[in-house]
Amino acid sequence: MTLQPPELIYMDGESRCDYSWTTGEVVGTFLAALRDRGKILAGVCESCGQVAVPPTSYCESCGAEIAELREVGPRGVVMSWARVGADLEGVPVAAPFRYVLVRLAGADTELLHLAPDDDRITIGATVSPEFKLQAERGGEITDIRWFVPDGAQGEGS
Amino acid sequence: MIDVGVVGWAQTQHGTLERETHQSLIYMVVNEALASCGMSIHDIDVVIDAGSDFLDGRGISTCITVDSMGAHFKEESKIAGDGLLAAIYAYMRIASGLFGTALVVAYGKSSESPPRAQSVSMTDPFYLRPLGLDATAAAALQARAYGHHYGVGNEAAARVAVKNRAAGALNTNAQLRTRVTLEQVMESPELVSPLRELEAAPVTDGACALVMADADVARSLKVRPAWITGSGHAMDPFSPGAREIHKVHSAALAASDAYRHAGVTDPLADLDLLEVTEAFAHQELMLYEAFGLCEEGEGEGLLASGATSPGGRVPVNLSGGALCANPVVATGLVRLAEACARVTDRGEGDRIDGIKRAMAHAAGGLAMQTAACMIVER
Amino acid sequence: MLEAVQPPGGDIVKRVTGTLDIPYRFSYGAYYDRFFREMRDNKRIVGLACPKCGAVLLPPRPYCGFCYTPVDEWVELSDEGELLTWTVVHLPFIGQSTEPPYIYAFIMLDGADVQFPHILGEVEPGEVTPGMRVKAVWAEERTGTLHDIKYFRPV
Amino acid sequence: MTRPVAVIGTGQTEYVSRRDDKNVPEIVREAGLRALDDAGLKPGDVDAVVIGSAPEIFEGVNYPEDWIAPALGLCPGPVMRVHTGGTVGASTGIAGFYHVASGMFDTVLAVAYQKLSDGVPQYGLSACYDPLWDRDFACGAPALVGLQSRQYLNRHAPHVTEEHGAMVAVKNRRNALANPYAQLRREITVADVMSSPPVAEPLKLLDCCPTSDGAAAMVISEERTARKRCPRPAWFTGVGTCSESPYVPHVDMAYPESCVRAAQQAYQMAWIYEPARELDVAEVYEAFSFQELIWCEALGLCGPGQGGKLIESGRSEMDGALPVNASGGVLSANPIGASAMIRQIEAAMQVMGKAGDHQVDGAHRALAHSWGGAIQFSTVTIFSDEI
Repeated sequence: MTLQPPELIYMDGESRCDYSWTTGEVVGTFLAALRDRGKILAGVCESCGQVAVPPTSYCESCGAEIAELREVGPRGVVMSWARVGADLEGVPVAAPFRYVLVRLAGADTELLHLAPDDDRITIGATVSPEFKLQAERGGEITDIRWFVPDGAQGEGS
Repeated sequence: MIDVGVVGWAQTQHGTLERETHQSLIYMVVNEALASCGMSIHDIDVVIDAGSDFLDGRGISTCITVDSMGAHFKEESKIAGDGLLAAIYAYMRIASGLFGTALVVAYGKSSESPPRAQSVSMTDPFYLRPLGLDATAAAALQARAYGHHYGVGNEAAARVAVKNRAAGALNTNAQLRTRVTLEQVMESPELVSPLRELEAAPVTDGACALVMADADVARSLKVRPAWITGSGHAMDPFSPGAREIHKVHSAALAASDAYRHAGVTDPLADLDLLEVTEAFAHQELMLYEAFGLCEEGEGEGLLASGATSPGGRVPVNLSGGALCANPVVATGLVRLAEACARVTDRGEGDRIDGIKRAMAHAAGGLAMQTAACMIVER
Repeated sequence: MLEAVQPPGGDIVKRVTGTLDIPYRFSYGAYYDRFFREMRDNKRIVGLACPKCGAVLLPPRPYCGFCYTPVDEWVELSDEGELLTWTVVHLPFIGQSTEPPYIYAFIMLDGADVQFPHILGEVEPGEVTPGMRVKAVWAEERTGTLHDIKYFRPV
Repeated sequence: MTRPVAVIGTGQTEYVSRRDDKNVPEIVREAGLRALDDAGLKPGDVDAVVIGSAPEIFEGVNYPEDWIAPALGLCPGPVMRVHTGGTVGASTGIAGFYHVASGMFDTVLAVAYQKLSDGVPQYGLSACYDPLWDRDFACGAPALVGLQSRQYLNRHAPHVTEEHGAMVAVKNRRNALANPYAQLRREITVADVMSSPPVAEPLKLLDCCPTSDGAAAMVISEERTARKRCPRPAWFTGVGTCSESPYVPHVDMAYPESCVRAAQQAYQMAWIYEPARELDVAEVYEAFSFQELIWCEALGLCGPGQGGKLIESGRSEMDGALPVNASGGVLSANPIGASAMIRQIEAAMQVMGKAGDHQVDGAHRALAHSWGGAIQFSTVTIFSDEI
């Protein structure tokens, strides 16, 4: 007896797992403020004073605790952007769109988020968050739909 | 510290290796590395390996690969990260005086799963994952911030790709072995702007293995060792927005530790070769600056001067770098193997005189959050 | 520490949920290819004989895990063997191909030196004894996986 | 011989089935800061961080160290992650030892963690099996250890019985009553164990460890810092690890050779000739009850096949000659990636005299053991109160 074709090249497999990640007080408060009040909170380091958004309960720069959560923005300045031309799985908006790093007013770090593919999104441009409608919010970073250039609010871009 | 030499090394042919399993790749490369220094697996005291569970599609990937590394009934430990970190750990093991020899193994088969899914899995669950951020987009944000901050145009990165692809064309292990022109790079399809297809590393399967030995063993062999004189590794904050993303602090810190150990004070003068992990072309320019080869923002000028080209003061990526083969997990260890081959004149390619001291670099994380460096000398 | 900013009324978000889903295509490689094609096409289990230590090895690898010698001498094994150890699995889990309870077993096939993992059928848990002889029951439809054997039954 | 290295501070979180007030980086930070505080240090005082966790699929974050390590306050700084499966916590401590023993770093923070409640633990464990080989039939850890336990019982019947496993569970759960960090702190009886529902026979529910959230940390330093910072450091005097392949002839799960060899190596380094007599306390990685007996045999704490007699004799009880798992062991808490470091920490705490209500009097020399993978990775660490 001999071996028949077809040869065995690949076995298909999958790694698929559901998660329920504990957020902790700081992340949980930040997400709740997005959901309930449409506000963006930053963490203030008790030691070096860095105002970080999005906040973690520890200062990523010096390792100290976060002393308070403080509202920042909502407006901010684009510090970098990248344009995505084709739809990507797991991204909540359709292509084309942009990723942006936004330095919100009063913050020392940048929030990474989404923006429309609008040529007004350039480094140094002022942008504002466009929140989802209250009923659509789930306490997630995507409760901010994206950041839009100043003057573009309500254009439905 | 005890003197430690890299005495043997090997890498596989890199590419899409659909008929190779993790085990067959590892077995092949370990045997070649042992043969390159005339040693047998029985001469090895400890095995330090690097692998990625997510890349392998299995938890605790070493469960079914320890035998392929010859680690049955041996001391063995695994680093979850680039193989260059495994090399640093192996260096520690020998430097402790408790081991005479070590085998370092790193492998990855990126072709078995979607690379984008792999990189999205590196994001945190709260802030980045819901936005679908991947490694390419993170690098694109970094490239734009870097270009803007220092007024560096897109062409500079493209010129890195041209240089490295030309070098890779001479590297028989490389995956991409064709030269590209500046026009081809600039006109290649946009991935995530400003990055273009020819500015990004390919999807690569491959493996690399190294043999290290203490001075007594190293001197007893019939081959010239590459002596390890310095190492360093470092991690930056995770949040891309909490770093100065136009700089690479992690690489600067890792290199400064390695320089201090090796007595390097003026890297441009003291180093003869750099092998760096540039998964995206612009990152090589950023690394010139982080490594102190030039001032901040001067990477473009350094490249244009030819200093980092073959024949320049400090050639960077004579192998073609990650842009010509990027076997994730093994990429940084491949840089070390390339550096060792050059400082000892034991490589296969054209001999280049005067390379006595070289540094290898590995990058990890989104937008080069982590770095590892090792300096080897003749 | 954070009272000042607790959102009025709303509770904090305690958890974020998500799914991580990565598809894979695992390379069989030349050795698993040969092994599983023998199962699929010929209902035959093959192992590899180490030229140095003489062990007959499973699963198929290009080397002997014990003495690190290259191996490429294929030998036919019996589809019958001896039960080494077993466990009755009652725990359900994701990706399970058989509904619990079932008997998971290590079997030493005649001619092999390394255990073969599979499940037992046509036997009740209480009837299983150490060293029991078992034989493969082959599946009608075979595709080149361990499921080409349905289960092992007592001889 | 290498330069002396010691544990000078330890920190643990409480182990619970679901830690719902902190995320993964935060529990790691909690343990790390406790260890630093125990050593009288601040985050910036250490030179490097070593971090350990088992399969990334447990928390669903790839390269989790990139996300987590910044919470330890040494950023930017040197961070390395070790991943060796069940042994990883101990491998992390051992990597910390080599960071210092090499002379490359003087003071290192080693941290290991797992937050199993974020994901699906048995899925993560089943994903360890070879997809081309045995993944479809395997069932997490219980099936594999079910095979091991059956093999052990068959080998030594009638001298080792299912009741002996139950006695281990009873002992360790009783010991856990005195450990404030343990997750399961309720006494059980042999009858409770024997009548608990089957999981992977012969394993019954109460023969099995729980799944836990938690983190553990140790500060490891060279001699000068140790003497300055710590009145009674726990010196690493023996370190041994050994890996083996499950796919070679003569694999013996009932007497795993990787464990025998790791122990021999550690004993040799620590100048221990008669472990059963020379050791004062042992922490072994018994994720399932029968394993404590199997490991005690392989570690030479009793003779082969003598596991049943050992647990019957009371020798391994708190008031016995060689208490085993005074902390309550893995049966009382199992944050997988941390569990092997918890064994090291508990052993170190015994020789430091800091084990509180479960302190073993006169503990000068302690052993910590762990296993991982498909019962194929073993580590043994010996701590002593003098070099």
